[in-house]
Amino acid sequence: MTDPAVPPVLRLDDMSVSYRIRGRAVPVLSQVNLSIAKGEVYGLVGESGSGKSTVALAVQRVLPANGRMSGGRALINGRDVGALDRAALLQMRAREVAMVFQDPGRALNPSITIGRQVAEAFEILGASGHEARRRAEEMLTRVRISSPARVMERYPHQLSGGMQQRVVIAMALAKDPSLLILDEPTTGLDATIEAEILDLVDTLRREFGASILFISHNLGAIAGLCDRVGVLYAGRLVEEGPVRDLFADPRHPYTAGLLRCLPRPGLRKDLAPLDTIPGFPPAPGSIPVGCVFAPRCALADETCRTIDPPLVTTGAGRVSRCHHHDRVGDLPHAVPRAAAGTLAPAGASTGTPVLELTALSKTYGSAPYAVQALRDVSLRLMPGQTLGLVGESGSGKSTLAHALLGLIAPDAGGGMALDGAALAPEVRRRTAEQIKTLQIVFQNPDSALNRSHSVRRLIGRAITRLGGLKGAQREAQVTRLLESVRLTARQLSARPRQLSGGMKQRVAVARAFAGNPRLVVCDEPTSALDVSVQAAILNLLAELQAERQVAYLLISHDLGVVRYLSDWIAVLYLGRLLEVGPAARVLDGPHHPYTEALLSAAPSVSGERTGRIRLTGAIPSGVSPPAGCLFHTRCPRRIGPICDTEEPPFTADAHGHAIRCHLPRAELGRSLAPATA
Amino acid sequence: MSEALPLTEPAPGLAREARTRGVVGRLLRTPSFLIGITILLFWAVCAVFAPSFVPYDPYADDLLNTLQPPSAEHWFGTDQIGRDVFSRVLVGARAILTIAPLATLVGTVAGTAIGLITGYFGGWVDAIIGRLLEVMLSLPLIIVALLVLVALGPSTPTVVVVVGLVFAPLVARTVRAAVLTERHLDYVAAAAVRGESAPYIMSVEILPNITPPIIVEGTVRLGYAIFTIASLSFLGFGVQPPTPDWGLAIAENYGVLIGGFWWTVVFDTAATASLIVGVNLAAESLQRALAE
Amino acid sequence: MSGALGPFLLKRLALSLLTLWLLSVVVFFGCQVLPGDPARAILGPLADPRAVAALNEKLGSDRPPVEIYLSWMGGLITGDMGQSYAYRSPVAPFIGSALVNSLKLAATVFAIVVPLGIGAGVLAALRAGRPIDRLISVAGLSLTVIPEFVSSIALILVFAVLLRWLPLSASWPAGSGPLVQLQHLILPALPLVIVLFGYIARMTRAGMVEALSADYTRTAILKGLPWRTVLSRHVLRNALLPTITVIAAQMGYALGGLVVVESLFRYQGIGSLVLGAARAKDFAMLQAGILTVGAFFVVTTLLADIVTTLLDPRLRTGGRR
Amino acid sequence: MSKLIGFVNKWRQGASELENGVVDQFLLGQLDRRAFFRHGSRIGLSAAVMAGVLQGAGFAPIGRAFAQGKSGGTIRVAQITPSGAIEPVSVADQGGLLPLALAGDFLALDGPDLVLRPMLATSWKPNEDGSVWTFTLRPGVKFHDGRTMTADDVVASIDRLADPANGSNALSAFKGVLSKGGTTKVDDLTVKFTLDAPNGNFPYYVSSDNYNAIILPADYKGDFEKNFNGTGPFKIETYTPKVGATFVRNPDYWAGPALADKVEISFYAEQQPQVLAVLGGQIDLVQQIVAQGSQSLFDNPAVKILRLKSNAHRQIHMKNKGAFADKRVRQAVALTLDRPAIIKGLFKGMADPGNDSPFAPVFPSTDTSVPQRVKDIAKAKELMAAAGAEKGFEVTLTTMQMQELPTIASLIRNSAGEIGIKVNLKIEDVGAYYGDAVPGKSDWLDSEFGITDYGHRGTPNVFLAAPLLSTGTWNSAEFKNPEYDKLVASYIAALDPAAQKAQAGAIQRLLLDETPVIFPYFYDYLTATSSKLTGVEGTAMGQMFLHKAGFV
Repeated sequence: MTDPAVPPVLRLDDMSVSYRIRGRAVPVLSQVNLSIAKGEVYGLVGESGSGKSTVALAVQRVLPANGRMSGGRALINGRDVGALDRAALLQMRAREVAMVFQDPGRALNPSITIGRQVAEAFEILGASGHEARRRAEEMLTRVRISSPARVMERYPHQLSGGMQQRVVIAMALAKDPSLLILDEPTTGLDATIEAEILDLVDTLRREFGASILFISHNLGAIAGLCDRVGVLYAGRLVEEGPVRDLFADPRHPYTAGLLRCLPRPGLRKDLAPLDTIPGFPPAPGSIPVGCVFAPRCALADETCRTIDPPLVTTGAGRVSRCHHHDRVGDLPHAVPRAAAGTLAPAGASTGTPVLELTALSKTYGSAPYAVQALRDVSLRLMPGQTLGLVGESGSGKSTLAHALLGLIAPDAGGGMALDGAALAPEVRRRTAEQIKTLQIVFQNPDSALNRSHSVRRLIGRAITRLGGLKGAQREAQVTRLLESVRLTARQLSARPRQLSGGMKQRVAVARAFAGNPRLVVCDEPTSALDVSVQAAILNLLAELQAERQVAYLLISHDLGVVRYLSDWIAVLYLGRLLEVGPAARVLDGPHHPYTEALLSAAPSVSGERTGRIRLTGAIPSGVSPPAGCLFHTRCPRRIGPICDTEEPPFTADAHGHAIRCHLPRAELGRSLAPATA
Repeated sequence: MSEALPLTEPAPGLAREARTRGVVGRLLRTPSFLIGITILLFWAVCAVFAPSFVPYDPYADDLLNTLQPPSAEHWFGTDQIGRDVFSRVLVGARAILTIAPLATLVGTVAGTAIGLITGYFGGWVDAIIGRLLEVMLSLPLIIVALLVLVALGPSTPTVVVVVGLVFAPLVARTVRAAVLTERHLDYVAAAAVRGESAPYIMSVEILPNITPPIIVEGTVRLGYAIFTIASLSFLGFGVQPPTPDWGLAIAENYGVLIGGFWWTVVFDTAATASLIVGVNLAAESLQRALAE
Repeated sequence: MSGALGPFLLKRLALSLLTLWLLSVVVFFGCQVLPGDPARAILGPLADPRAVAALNEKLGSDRPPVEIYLSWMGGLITGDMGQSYAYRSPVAPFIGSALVNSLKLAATVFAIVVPLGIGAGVLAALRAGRPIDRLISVAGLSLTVIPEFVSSIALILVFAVLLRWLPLSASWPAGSGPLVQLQHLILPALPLVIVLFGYIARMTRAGMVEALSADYTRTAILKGLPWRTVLSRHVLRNALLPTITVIAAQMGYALGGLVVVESLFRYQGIGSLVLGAARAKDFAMLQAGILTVGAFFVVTTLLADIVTTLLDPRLRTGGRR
Repeated sequence: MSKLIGFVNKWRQGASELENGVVDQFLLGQLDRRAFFRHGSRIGLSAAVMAGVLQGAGFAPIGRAFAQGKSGGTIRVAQITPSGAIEPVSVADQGGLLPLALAGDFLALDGPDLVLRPMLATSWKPNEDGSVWTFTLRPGVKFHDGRTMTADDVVASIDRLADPANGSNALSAFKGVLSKGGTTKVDDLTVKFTLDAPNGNFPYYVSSDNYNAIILPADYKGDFEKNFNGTGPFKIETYTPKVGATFVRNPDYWAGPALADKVEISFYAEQQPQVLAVLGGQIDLVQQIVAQGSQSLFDNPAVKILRLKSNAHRQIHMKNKGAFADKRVRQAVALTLDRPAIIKGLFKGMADPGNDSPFAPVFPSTDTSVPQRVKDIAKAKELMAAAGAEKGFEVTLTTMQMQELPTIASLIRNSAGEIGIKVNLKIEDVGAYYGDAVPGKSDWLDSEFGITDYGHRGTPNVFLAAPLLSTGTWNSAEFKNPEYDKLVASYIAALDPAAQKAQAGAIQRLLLDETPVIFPYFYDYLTATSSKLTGVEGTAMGQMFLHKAGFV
């Protein structure tokens, strides 16, 4: 694949980078070696803090003021980046390397029109003003922007996130770069948009023939797009190889652990707990000797703790930085498989539902700018069961949760009932019992935990309020709760910022369970967490449910998470339920075209691009929702004018599986791989 | 950049004291803070103890030795009724360092309360109070203070309250902005879901998290309080004679300055400037240290 | 775009008027607290009570407050600011000339301080952490907090008394040309320049530092743009937005808050007019003066909002998406 | 006279004790002659005789010259901003007086020596008991608008002040003296005043002493600021309220055109910028300076100080009840003050010590044989002990933010402290101090210990009556002494100077004993001019007559 005569587009030679933090040089990258050949797509994967973005910055000499390349070299097309003079550096940036950042909204200048910003990239290359605009328009067309002339007149904030990212990509491709660096280009975008962008990148790489350095924490995205992959852990490249081989047969315990953590199809809470990686990633520079992964590694022995493992070739084009790379297949499971049997089956499916919503609606603002965030939503949830609520941003998931919790008042006419008793719209007017019964785990523990309060106080206050306990009883209960979320008394006096992300979320879970709730709303409980931590939290939620027969309303955009935890699944689109039913039936199909699209958008580590159907276009505005079927503007299976004019009926089959679509069930899509093993 | 962020956060497991020590330690390593706090401490010591160690009674007149230039006997010379300028400058710290911090306290407490209420409740509460605050802010502070003092007559408690209250809207604005940020964080929602009352959420949940901006605002306000009160004294609406006070002394003596009696004004001017600069150096360093 | 700007402006305008009205109410009834009455203030403490009563009646200042307020507001709506008790003539010319004077002074101040402050702020941000940055920051910080009377005295001594370069008084002889007027304005303007310099420089620096570290600036750099272009096209425009607001707010202060400087330089600006009116219990003058100061502040804030809106398309084109 | 108005720098240069003594001697000698002239002018010696006598003595009636100034030039005047409209009927503050004296004239001028000189009236005489006064007017006097002044104008001008409906500031001066309708025309050049009661000093009431009494046209509408239409030596050119005014020479002035082409008045909010302006050469004349704060002018050869003896003073009242009920306590407080030191320290010697009565040395009737009270702490302590107050007490001294008053308050705080009295100060805005000027609504009248400002007057009558009579309207000390009331009545009634002096002595001794009010000093009226300006004549009231002022 590589011609030795042609230098690699990017080569890192023992590159080390350190940041100076409070007078101390903290190494963030240590002796990273990699090379990307012409036309190759190289994935760099790692969890937060692994140093993967620093690679991108160092390569282009745009490290923050306190960062510097402390060793090694970075070569682009054979030239040492560090040795370039000012003019050559400008030339390199203008012609050879392009970069797409994580947050396109911030990468674009808010006060300059899109056209101007894209044209600028051409002007640098010597195009005249008119010519630059013409080529900018052309380039926007190439990144599949349908009316480029109009978009060019607009300002960044007037575009959706997906559009913004297309514009950034267009600017990057303007120079026809030999190296394109994509740093988490789809993080923060909805799954369907993410799939679109990844497809676009895949297409463009063929059209432009650029080499790509693709940086991501998303194993699925890497698997779908890259030729080769490097795994970064604590500033070190721990494993590298062709993407399929590496994911299929990891040769480093970290890679292996990471892959096992993913809630894949076929795993369910009632079958087996997810695997996890114990411990936390080390602080940069905190492990001076031995293997950086040793403290978390089940295979680690004395050698690992004392001798830094070298990069060992483990196969064709594969290297691993592990003393025991040949034993990775024997890596024990962090959570014993035996524990699977202890998981109780799903809760009761008859009796009084713990939650019943009837015709719940919520309208923000007033005409003509009214946005209907929820339309006539009716749902029920049985005790001890999980209802997964799926939808893209703007679908009304959070509005539903907030209405349920009494944080916003729904429109008159709808009803909420908890254990059969009506639930007042405002928290103040709910009974103490109802407040106790209904609690929440928020998405982001940094936001959900008061950073001024200690763990003792955070949980203790909840116990006092919800459990009514004081003094020693309270203390005892705090300790019990901490144990049940696998934390220890050592953390009692800690403030949230002294805890890792996973620990914080455990504290949040403990707080929600302080009053023995019967229903916990889990609002994207793991989306702020790294994969290895996510697994542990999902396990914890599953265990607590089994133990306490608590019901969950699980809100998530991640179908993997929903699949793992849910007994029922509801799909929301523009505030409207499009589908609701038992989890397996919704996932396996027949399902709504939208559900189908969501499922095919989710990338999988097996590397198959399950792209059977793709959505195009942005989610319509809630101010002026489409007539007829809300989904018709993006529906790949639209059958005719009926979709534009008439809202489909919402009828359930015998299993309670309802689909809001004009298509007959037989013609609706089905999953290729059944969700249940 | 997402990579750089965690690095500025202390690694998990670091004790809280370490961080507190971090702020104090950083401050103690900041030259501008050290200079500022030294000046401030110097004047604070003067304010408390100067009456017991100054060479002359700062009030004692000596009509036969007026406007004497600095000498071994009178280090800073004497003023128009023969009082010792050195003693009056040192003791002069007392008035300003009593009134200004009190006024700042009044303003900060009132402003914090208003900011918490408007920021937390929002809606019409915010609209009405916000409008009233804007009315106050649409006039220069010194004008508002002067009008009230013309109406009520100058006295120390009045000056404290008036300066405090004209500062309150500014503090309220800062606090409100901070509260608005906090209000959208989920811990507030979590407290509401727990059925906590609004006063509890404001004072126990939100307040501790907005103390850094309040502290910074308070120190900045202290600088402006000194500025404002010195100006009021200069205009005759602040500290009243015969109390030794810098602004008052400058007002009383600037007319004789041209006659060459520079010592009647220069030391008071320098004292005023040094105190304000000291407070601001300390405030700015604190702001940086807290932001780090 | 203008479609979005119109209602926004109208709403702002309505709010501003509401603010002004509230201000008039507060000021008017606040005035009632002032000790003494107008005739007593005019005739002095030793005047015969009969004379005081007669004059009060003549002035109409013995009517009930609400009645006076209503007739004053009625006049104001028809463009009549009322009669000064002390000067027994319409208030408007006094306000007019004081406002013009204040505007001249403020214009001089801002003509000096805006380029100076922004320049220094930009320089400091570009050299962040270097000695020149520290110098500008510390100088700005220290100068900002020096009360005007302190710096005024120093400036008077040096420039008007010792060197005699500049005239001592801010008031120029009647009929002076603009150059002579400017000459008289420089000295009183300087203390304000000193106060405002640090403020504007620090604000500019903060805006610059933020814009310099923004992702879009990195995008521009990585496009391969020359540094100069990155600065002028991408950084400055976004960096100066907060500075504009600060400058507008300070203009209100420069107009009405200069009691000290006006009294030192015997400048007939609006600040000394207000203070004088308060002391003389000249209610109509006081109310008109305060309302003028308030109105000016409201107008500058409004202008700043408009400018910011024009420069920041996020505001101009309404909400997201 | 020439010693009364002098170069202060000259005076200071040669200020040996001996020379000062000579000055004083000369002044004492002058007093007797002045008393004669004063009496003469009051009872209506013809102006010609008066002028002749004066000229014979080396004085010009209006304006005198050290060196005669040249004709032409602009005199730039600085003064405190008038607090309101410059309107002769209602004007009450010094700020309005200078422009009025330029544009208008009085029937008579009360000069620095308190001797009346003719102005628009050429002579005046009383009936036998002094209850009707007849004034003869100067013929051919023209208003600025060209009309000739007649008796109608004079009658209207004076009657306007006496009519309560006009809210005139002169109303209190005319109270019990002249009522509405009391002024009548005899013929075009003769006016008759029929008084409420006999008054030997009446001409002072229509002289420059009563600064509201400038003669205006009969059809005056209260709009003086429009055209400043008077008979004075200068005509208005421009007037901008709160900023200043310019006047040009009146070519038709009855005493001949003034020397200066123009007078340019600038208004200042306070003294210090005026001091700076005169030092900076931007101003030729400052209407008034106070010694404290003007030190920088005294040694400056470019500036000369005109010094007028005056009876302007401060009264420190002690309410005759509570802590100060015992007169020994009041005497003790008065004994703590070191008056010569105050005069030296605060006034650079430019003041006379007060002897705790309103009889200033400048009044001819003052009995100078009454011994001067001097500082005596030992005696003061004895008195305190005798009054049973040896332990002292605490009291609040109230005064206002005005010139040296706060400083005096500080000094009293210190000196009273020497005999164990703890004095707290309360210093207010002027308006707040006077309040509504009626008991119960005025800190001035209600405070038990206070300092009040009293301006210069032609006669001591007001000082004797309002603050000290049992029925006095400004009696802050609440001093009620029937014997005193009787003495004052006979003093005012006395037409004979010898009798006046005898009564004065009795009053002085009584007040010295009772000490309801401390009169610490009578300070000189100081005007600063450029050393190039000459011929400026002022009154201790603040009027400046610039008819003969010019540059050398």
